[in-house]
Amino acid sequence: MLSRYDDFDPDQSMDNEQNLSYAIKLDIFEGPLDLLLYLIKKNEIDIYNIPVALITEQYLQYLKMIKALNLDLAGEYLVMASTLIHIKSRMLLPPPDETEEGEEEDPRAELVRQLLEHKTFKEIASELGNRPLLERDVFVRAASLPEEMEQPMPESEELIEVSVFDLIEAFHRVVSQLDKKELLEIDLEKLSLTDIINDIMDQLAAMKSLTFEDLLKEKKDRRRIIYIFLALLELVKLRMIKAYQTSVFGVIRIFPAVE
Amino acid sequence: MEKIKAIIEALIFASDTPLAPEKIRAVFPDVEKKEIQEIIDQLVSEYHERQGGILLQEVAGGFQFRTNAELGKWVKKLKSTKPHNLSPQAMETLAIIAYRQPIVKSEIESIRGVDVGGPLKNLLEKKLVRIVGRKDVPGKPIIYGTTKKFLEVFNLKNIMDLPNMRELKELNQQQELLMQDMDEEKIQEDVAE
Amino acid sequence: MEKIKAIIEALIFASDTPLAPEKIRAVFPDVEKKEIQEIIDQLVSEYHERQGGILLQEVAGGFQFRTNAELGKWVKKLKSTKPHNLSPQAMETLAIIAYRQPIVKSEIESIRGVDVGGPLKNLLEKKLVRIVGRKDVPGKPIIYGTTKKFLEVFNLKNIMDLPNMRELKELNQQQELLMQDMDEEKIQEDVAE
Repeated sequence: MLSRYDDFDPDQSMDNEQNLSYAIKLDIFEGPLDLLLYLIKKNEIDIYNIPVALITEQYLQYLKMIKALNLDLAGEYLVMASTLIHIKSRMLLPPPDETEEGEEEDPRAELVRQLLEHKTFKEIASELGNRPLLERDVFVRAASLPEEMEQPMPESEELIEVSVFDLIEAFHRVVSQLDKKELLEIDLEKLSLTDIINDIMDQLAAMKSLTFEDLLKEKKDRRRIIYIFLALLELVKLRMIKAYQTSVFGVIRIFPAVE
Repeated sequence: MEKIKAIIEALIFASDTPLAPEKIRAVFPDVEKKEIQEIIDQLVSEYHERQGGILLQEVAGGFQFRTNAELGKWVKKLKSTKPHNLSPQAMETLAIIAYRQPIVKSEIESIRGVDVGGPLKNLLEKKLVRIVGRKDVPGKPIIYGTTKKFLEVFNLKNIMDLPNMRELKELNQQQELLMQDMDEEKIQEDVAE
Repeated sequence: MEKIKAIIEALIFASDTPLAPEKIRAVFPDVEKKEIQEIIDQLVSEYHERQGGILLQEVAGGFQFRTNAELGKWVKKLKSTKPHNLSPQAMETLAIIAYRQPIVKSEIESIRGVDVGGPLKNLLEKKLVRIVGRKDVPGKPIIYGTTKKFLEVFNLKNIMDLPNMRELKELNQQQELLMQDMDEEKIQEDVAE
């Protein structure tokens, strides 16, 4: 029987304990704002005029109790505790110098704002949950249509609904299965070359043969000349085209490698 | 006319998702948009007056036949499906996203006062919430919003159809006014002392 | 009685298979079998007399709502205006072609590790991919590239608009971080539930 506990990992047991306490805590309150709202309700306090000293005291008592029960306390509760103490101390300060310009905001204002917002959303959430929910209160047609209805009309052009993110995701899937060293190196240059390669192949398909000058046309900027030249080199390397020159310094004429 | 009505009824019935009037128009390019809407409205009220088990409802920007919500418990008896059960945490997180979208995680957390990673993942998995983009601030936090499925599940025509959307806005204004009041009171107290 | 009729209508509508009267009885053990059959018959004739787009029909030992068969061609027309998604295989093949074009089939296959004849044909039919030429090596393999329609469908100005490898990596890392965060939180939540 004992042997079952031989490989018992004490660290792990502590983890479990912590997670368990986390669970209990969540069951009681969903965070410090929830706890504060509970205290406000319990004491029948006006949320716009919170007696900070009283609430802080009760809040800290609660934290003590949670600790006494040996429950793990999420950091947010401690942050709220220090906020409360800070507000309390500010409330105790003498009023600001009367000659001082500008309004001094009530130290509680920000907290009240937060509490009201939280309270509002709690109410909205419960209202949202009371709506007629699909698969709980309302149901849609679940049966599939007879097969002949599902077949679309053949002659119509198919629409495709995809985004570039779908494409990237797909590419990720592929790449993630490859070795690191095999990672496809794609950069802007390669891609812009692709455009020009496609363009050249299109023209070749139409014209059967082309000269370098044909390709340059009127757009004779340096960048384009270099790119077209690189594209031609790539095409020759890929064995997609053949290039012929009638004489040294003569016209370079290119043909598709395969008709 | 009666024929078109029957066809539109069939189209809405056959569609797997709520059918937008524009999609119906794609089938009838010759029929006016207004006429299609009128026919749909007729169908909606016919089913409503009939008080049967099926209703034609506007959901997520389209029209769909759905069972009458009052009969839900009976249908559930037959289907024994798992409804979209959301924990209170997930529901509150969803409510915040729905009403405040587009919104980043830290903003949700400042309202809820706790970490929302768990519920957020849950909502993403259920496809009720989606990543809308990234905010152009340091850290490029992810921006969240609700999905079409959210509208379908919660029986909403569109986001403005959310209950109390207007009330909530008013409440926010009231809060701001109150805050001002509080400030003023404080000053008066100060003066009185 | 009217209530039971509405419930039965809702049950038949929401069922994913033709609903047998015995199954309906399982929901209403107190109602006579005969009465249930009568109500179903009533519904059938109501829908029949209405001459609308939906009919209640007896199919395969049960009852099911179906579109009026006479309107079938309209339903088909709707279905064909519905946008289609690409299968994951087609999408992966397309992604490889987009990033690595000009490319021959065997190269795609060496990356994907499977035959891509099917998806490739699909992509050619959809005019997302085209034959750019043939390679001058034994077998004269066909070289593939993307089309103008590809750019249109993916809303790209040109091929350079595709995110490059560095951006892809960054995106991936961020996603992984996000997932890690979420996983950790998920564990806690799971325990909490």
